[in-house]
Amino acid sequence: MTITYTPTNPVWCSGCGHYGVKGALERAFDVLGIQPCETMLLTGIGCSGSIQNNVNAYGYHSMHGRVLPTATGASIANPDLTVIAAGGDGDGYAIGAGHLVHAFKRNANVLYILMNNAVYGLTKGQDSPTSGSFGQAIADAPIDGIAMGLSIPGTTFLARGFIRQADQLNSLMVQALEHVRAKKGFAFLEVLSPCVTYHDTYPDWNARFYDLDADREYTAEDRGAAFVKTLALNEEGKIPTGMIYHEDRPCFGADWLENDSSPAQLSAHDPHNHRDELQELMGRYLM
Amino acid sequence: MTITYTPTNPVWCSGCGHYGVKGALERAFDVLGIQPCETMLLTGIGCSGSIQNNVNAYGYHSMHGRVLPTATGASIANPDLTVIAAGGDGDGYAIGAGHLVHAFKRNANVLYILMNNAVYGLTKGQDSPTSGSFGQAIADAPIDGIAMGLSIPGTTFLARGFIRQADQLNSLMVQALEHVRAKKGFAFLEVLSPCVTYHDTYPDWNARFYDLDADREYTAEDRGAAFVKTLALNEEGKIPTGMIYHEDRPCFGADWLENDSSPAQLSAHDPHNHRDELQELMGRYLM
Amino acid sequence: MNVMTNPGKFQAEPRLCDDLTVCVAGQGGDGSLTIITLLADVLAHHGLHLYRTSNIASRIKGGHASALVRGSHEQFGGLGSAINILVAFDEEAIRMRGQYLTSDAIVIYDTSRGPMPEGIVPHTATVLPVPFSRFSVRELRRDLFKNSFGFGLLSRVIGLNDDDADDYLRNRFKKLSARALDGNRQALKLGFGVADELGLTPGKSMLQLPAGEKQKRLFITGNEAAAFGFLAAGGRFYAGYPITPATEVMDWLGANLPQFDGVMVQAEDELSAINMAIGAALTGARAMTGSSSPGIALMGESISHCGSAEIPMVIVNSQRAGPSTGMPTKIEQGDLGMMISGGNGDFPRIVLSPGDASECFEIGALATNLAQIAQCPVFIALDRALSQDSMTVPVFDLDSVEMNTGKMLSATEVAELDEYKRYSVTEDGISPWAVPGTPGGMSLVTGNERNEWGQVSAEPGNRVTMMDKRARKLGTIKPLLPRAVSYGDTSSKIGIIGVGVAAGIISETYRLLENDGVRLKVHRPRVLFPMLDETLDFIAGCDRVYVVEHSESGQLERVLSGAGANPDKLHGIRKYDGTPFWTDELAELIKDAEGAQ
Amino acid sequence: MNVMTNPGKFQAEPRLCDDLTVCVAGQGGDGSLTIITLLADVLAHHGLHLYRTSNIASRIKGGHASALVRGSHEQFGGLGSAINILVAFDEEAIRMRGQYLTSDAIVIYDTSRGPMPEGIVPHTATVLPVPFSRFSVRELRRDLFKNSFGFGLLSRVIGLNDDDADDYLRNRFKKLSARALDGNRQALKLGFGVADELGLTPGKSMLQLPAGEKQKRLFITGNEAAAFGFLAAGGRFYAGYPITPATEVMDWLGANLPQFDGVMVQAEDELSAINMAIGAALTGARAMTGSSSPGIALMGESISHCGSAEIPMVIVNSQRAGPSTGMPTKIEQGDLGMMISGGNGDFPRIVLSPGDASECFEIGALATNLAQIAQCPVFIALDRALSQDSMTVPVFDLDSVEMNTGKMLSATEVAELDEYKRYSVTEDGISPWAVPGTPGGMSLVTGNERNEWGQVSAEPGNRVTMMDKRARKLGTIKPLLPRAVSYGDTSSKIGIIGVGVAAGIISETYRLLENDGVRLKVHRPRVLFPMLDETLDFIAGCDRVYVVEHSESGQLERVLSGAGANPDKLHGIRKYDGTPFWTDELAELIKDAEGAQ
Ligand SMILES: Cc1ncc(C[n+]2csc(CCOP(=O)(O)OP(=O)(O)O)c2C)c(N)n1
Ligand SMILES: Cc1ncc(C[n+]2csc(CCOP(=O)(O)OP(=O)(O)O)c2C)c(N)n1
Ligand code: SF4
Ligand code: SF4
Ligand SMILES: [Mg+2]
Ligand SMILES: [Mg+2]
Repeated sequence: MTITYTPTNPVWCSGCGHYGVKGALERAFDVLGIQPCETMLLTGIGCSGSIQNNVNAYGYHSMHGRVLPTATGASIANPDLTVIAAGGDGDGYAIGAGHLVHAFKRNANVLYILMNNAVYGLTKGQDSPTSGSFGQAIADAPIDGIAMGLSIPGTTFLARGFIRQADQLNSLMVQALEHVRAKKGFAFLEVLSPCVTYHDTYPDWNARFYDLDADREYTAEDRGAAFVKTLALNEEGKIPTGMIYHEDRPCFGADWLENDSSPAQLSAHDPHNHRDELQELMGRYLM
Repeated sequence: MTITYTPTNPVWCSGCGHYGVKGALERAFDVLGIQPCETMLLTGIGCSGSIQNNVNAYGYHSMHGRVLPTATGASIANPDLTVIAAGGDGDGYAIGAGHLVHAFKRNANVLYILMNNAVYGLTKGQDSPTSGSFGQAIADAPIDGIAMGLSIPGTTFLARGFIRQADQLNSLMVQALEHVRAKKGFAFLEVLSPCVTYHDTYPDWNARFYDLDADREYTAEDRGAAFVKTLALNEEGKIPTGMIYHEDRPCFGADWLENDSSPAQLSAHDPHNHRDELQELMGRYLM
Repeated sequence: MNVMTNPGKFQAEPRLCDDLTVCVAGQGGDGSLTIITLLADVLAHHGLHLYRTSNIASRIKGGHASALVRGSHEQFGGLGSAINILVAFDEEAIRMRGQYLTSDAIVIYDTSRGPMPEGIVPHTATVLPVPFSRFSVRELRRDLFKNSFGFGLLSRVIGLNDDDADDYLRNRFKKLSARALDGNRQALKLGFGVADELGLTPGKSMLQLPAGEKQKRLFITGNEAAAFGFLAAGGRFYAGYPITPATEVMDWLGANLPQFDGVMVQAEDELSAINMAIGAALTGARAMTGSSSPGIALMGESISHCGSAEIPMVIVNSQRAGPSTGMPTKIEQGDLGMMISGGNGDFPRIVLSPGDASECFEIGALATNLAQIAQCPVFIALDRALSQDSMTVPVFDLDSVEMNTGKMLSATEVAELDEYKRYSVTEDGISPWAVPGTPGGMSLVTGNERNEWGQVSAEPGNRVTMMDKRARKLGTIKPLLPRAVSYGDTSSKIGIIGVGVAAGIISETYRLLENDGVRLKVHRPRVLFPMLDETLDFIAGCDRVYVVEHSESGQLERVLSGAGANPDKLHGIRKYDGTPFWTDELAELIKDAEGAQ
Repeated sequence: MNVMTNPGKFQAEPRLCDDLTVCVAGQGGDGSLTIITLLADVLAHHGLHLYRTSNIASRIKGGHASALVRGSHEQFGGLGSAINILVAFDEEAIRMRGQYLTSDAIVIYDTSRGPMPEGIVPHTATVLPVPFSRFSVRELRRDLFKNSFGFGLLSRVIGLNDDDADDYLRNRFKKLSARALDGNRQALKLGFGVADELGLTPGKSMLQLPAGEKQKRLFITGNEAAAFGFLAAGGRFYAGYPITPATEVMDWLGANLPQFDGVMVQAEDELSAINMAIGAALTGARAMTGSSSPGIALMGESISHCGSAEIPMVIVNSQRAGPSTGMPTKIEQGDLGMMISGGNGDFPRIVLSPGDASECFEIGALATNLAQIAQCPVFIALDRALSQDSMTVPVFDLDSVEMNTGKMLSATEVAELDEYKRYSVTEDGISPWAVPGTPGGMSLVTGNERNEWGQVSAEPGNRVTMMDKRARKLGTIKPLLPRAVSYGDTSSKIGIIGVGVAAGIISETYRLLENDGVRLKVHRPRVLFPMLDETLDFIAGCDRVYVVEHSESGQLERVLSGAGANPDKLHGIRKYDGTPFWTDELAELIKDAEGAQ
């Protein structure tokens, strides 16, 4: 057997929420029997952005805020991969906000785990776009990525987990992975993952999360209702967790993925197979 | 009288929707008696991004996608100015999407006119984030900036005008300007402004706009209802116009704006007035 | 000035014309390009090489617009020094272009709005005044028909027979509706009629085209050729964002990649574009992105990342005039410094610089290979002219294009190894790599400093090892880099250096100078970074070297001296008004500089 | 190696110590900085100059972390060549730092987890083994108390009397809870107790501090000093985004601007940050942004825009080791090329390079003025050490700071003009400007090429006029730029050039070399662009010049030769392992190079 890189232990502070994300991801791999070598875990920069070092998969460490375009490109270029992007709330909601909007819109086949701790962990404690209290109507009110996702017609999977609700988180992680493995597109999973060192939100979030999965009246299939419910819960100071919205639609590029005359992996192309088409194309420029 | 720059005639194609935006803006200046020298009109890059050449105000031409941060900086640095940002749908919803999210969130005192023609005009006709039909649930569904605005708790003013509905547009423009002049924060006005040359949406939009202002049952004060109404209209193939959401809240920086011990304009500061404070500050480093 | 009203004038023998530059100028929307395209067909059929360019003001509609075509017996990569025929639809056309006419030029002027302005066109030129616009509107109810009208007249000027002219027209307009085609054909006849009145009856032309036969050549722009090279070398993923004058690369690949089962994605911005391409490249796909100057500036951090994380990436920069938004439709070579020194930190990169459409193709293909061989960013430095001007070039040699994926490992190769480390330290600086999906090839790829396994490390010893390893790549790939094009009088101690749009201009200017007794040698590097020894040797072997470039600050000159050339030998010949050098203008500048020696 | 168990050892006279470097090392979170801060207080009270640095692995928690302080009779801008006292909390501390000890070093080793590793510390060093951690936990129930414990022992080593030590401790910890303070004081006593056991009874120290008195000096980092300079010169708007090692500039201005009625905004990214600053600058506010290398790379397009549109902008770049994310907490000077050549197109810019905290202050203030005077981007090039290390410097001369807004026009001044054009062509290249709000000063500001009124124009003649106008600025402001610091043996033909963190290191190395008979002259430019003649003259006056820099590719060297210096004279002395040169290391490298001559 070829000796390759083996995952290392996390460098996170003890008590960091990010351990919970790692655990849930690994359990979901187990449950679904996903092979490490078919899995690509791409991350942004942040404490969150070191999870790829600790999980058995092909790992990639992007720049701050750019992980979604990269994951999109990878998933298009090799649809056989299970492509997972992960990053922090600074990474995804601040510097990466524009890409998130377009990832929602594009519905490319990527699972995106946003590890929200309402703080910039790695740079030691500055406010992030989710700092402040959720849903409070102050001038600089926090961003709710899921509400944002609801507002963009392209979205197909929006869920929120909390590290303290391990079972729910495990289940959401599995569902999200199933979504992308069924080529249904962009699965957005925000995980409340407190930073014990710079902004310990455990007590606050413990008191405020609201399990929508347990709410019998709630179905995660009505975009408008999901939005109104989110607002109502926020008003009460609550943070919804669980499956918030879900829709069945083919992912970005589904049209050409169905065309199986050619290898799905772009890297598997040999240009010499296309000699005649090239000749034909050149012919158009003959003068 | 000092001879200064006088506005030139637009370089737009005849029939371009952008003429309508210019007209509405000038009329609103008239109605409110706004002085050109107190007004700063900042734009992005695009056909839309030349409107500042044609309107009597201090004009600034930003880079593609960056007009909102610039306008934010200007409005903070000199709260006495009426700061107006304008740009296209490519400018605001594609390359500038991240800044738009944060402009919503921040609620800085800026009027932002997004001239939506569902195409990249200046670069000759590529798809923009609003290309495709509004509200149609396709894989790469168009972005609805107002729905996005609703999803971000910070927003205070969201409206949509249509160049063919001149009276409504005029009225929205006046309201938007009043919003910022009353220091209530970010006023977002999307204007449907067709590009006759590369994507003539006049016929389509003529048939599809829906005047919410005329809808007696609609109040623009309920975020959830606004969202649900937008979705419902989209489902019917309709595009809502009029005042869509409105909230009264102080703008970003209102706290320090109330402190009138000092000139509001940052440029008016003379550091020599602060000699003692500097000395005191330096004292903290004495060893 | 001879204003032609007297038909007797055309009794003289027509001049043979095997180097002809025609300009059609008016307002944007006047359709100047139509006549030029028709003319290009005609010239090509007479066996001439072509060069076509257009000049469009940065305005949406209106503003001065002109199109030019040159047909020449020899292949020149540029316009030359002057215009032989000007079709001017308005006064501004005369003001903008009149000064560039040859002394024996022919000017066809649209008098619909009054007589031609005085004192601009050389007094020895022949002027044919015709109220195109007025006639077109009056006779055919559409101003745009003035183009076919003009082509009719022009056909007679250059001695084309009427039926052939009609054939060219029908061929070009075959996709038009029958009605539109009909209108254009009527306009053509209108042109013949006016020619008759001017005495340019069939068989009585002013000029005569050579008898050469049409050659099998491509007529293509640099943007298209570079994209073609990428495709031919197995390029399968492109992500971009619209921007002048780079959009055609995106459009071309958007139109053509799907047939090759490749993918083009129009991203939300340039940051997304390059990072999508990074994602694709990580999977082993041959990926490219591109933009023009401001968009490339945005990509700086990501380019540095490719250098650090060792990710193959081809980046086409269709440079335009800066700084900032600058002049989007104008020529400049103002990003050399940025391409070579932009991005944070020290990292290996390659900057290639083609000089014509053939080289765009070859370098497009080479860059695609080099990126995977060296696992680093590879720039293709174009400029507005090279990007958008069309020229005839020999048919591309598709068979010469190889696909070299460098040290990419298959699953079998991975299995044969004792250990696999993504960033293994090798003598040549390049580490074998397995792409995601390869069993057993697990690895970490990161833009942080890392050890051989890809684990983040800031340990000083490791750091030096890794920096050295990456730096070694440049030495490794040097033998694969394209050599400079050198010619001229090797015994001369006076050299010229120039790249991109200047390549063709210099090759022609060089001969003008030679005719005037100024003997020089020319060196045209096709690699700007890493600078090859041949270029430094060339400079070392000269007493002085003229560095011809479109940059105010002399970026190429700074690149050369920064690479170790003796700055005292370098003499900048710079133009930065947004337009390319005319050959005679450049010749004069060099003669003046030589005179001052 | 002498492991001190025999109290008799300390009968010898204590050594006088007026240049003492102490290192405390352990795992991140061990609180190494605490002891160093206490020590800094002690050393300062004895009249010594201070330099403090810390070295933290790029890990969140844990990983090797060390803090160092040097107290010296003379002011050195760096650490020097070796460590005199090492407090090591674990094995790794010995492995990482042991090699840098002086031969007569004192090592205090925490034996809680076993004996000190053999063979690393010089055998002539004195080792004091103490089970800090074990004692602290046993006696005081908290591991962190080991710091005060260590300080107790250290106080005896350097001959501080016990009451004074207690005073320092109470002073530093005055904000702690009574209980925590108490714990620390007990730990201190524990330290005294151990010292007693080792024979370091009161009055029997190993070292002795000089009798000097505390001077009025500032102890400040470059980041803080640069921000202070900006504030003092009327800087009132800062927008930034967190990034190591630049965050302190943002934090400092966030904490302090409000009292001066200024505003700091934490933006959503660096693109927003610089553009917010542009918005503020357009209104006439004195605005700054800053970041570290990758963030500055992102700003490239916007920086070019400031150059084009003529917008005043101060940009602090706290450089870190690249490329890409690189090593965020490590030293490199790898962005010189990017600062000088990054961004698209040719535009005027200024790159200033301070060498210590005083200069950070002065250059911070100067840059703030220069930006408005020249209406262009002005970089302040820092590096990790200059940014984050604290040093003692003379009290800032606040009265020397002027506020010069250049050609900004008041409403009255505008009214007195016949015409006002934002981009009027002037001899000095700088156009008077009126900010929005000024009656009658209406204008257009744009990043496109434009005419004097600010109207977009691509007309060739206008283009040249405008490029020339902007380029002239650099000549205009040259007299305002800070001159180089030069010293050494002017008769020598051997020179050294270095900037930033290398400034202090060279000033000390220079003397080491002089003592060894190698006579040199030193030139430290404080402007990297536009390069001043003095620097080229300096090089011209040398036979060879050692270019000392923290860059693998030799960016400073390339900048010098690109500016016209003879490349053959330049000899690179480069370190790129993320750590600064030690003075003796640098001296050896130069001696070796001289030997090879
Ligand atoms: C372009 C750029 N800007 C800034 C940084 C510095 N930086 C590193 S991580 C980070 C934010 C970390 O916060 P978050 O994304 O919430 O992740 P967390 O550490 O909280 O998991 C920042 C600003 C960077 N690496 N690159
Ligand atoms: C960084 C950068 N990327 C791309 C461009 C090219 N560009 C100019 S305008 C434009 C988009 C125009 O579309 P839109 O914003 O919708 O404005 P419109 O012309 O339709 O009014 C683009 C892509 C640019 N100027 N800068
Ligand atoms: S700093 Fe916060 S986010 Fe980072 S590892 Fe520690 S607890 Fe987790
Ligand atoms: S191209 Fe379209 S958007 Fe631009 S001016 Fe013409 S009609 Fe308007
Ligand atoms: Mg976070
Ligand atoms: Mg548009």
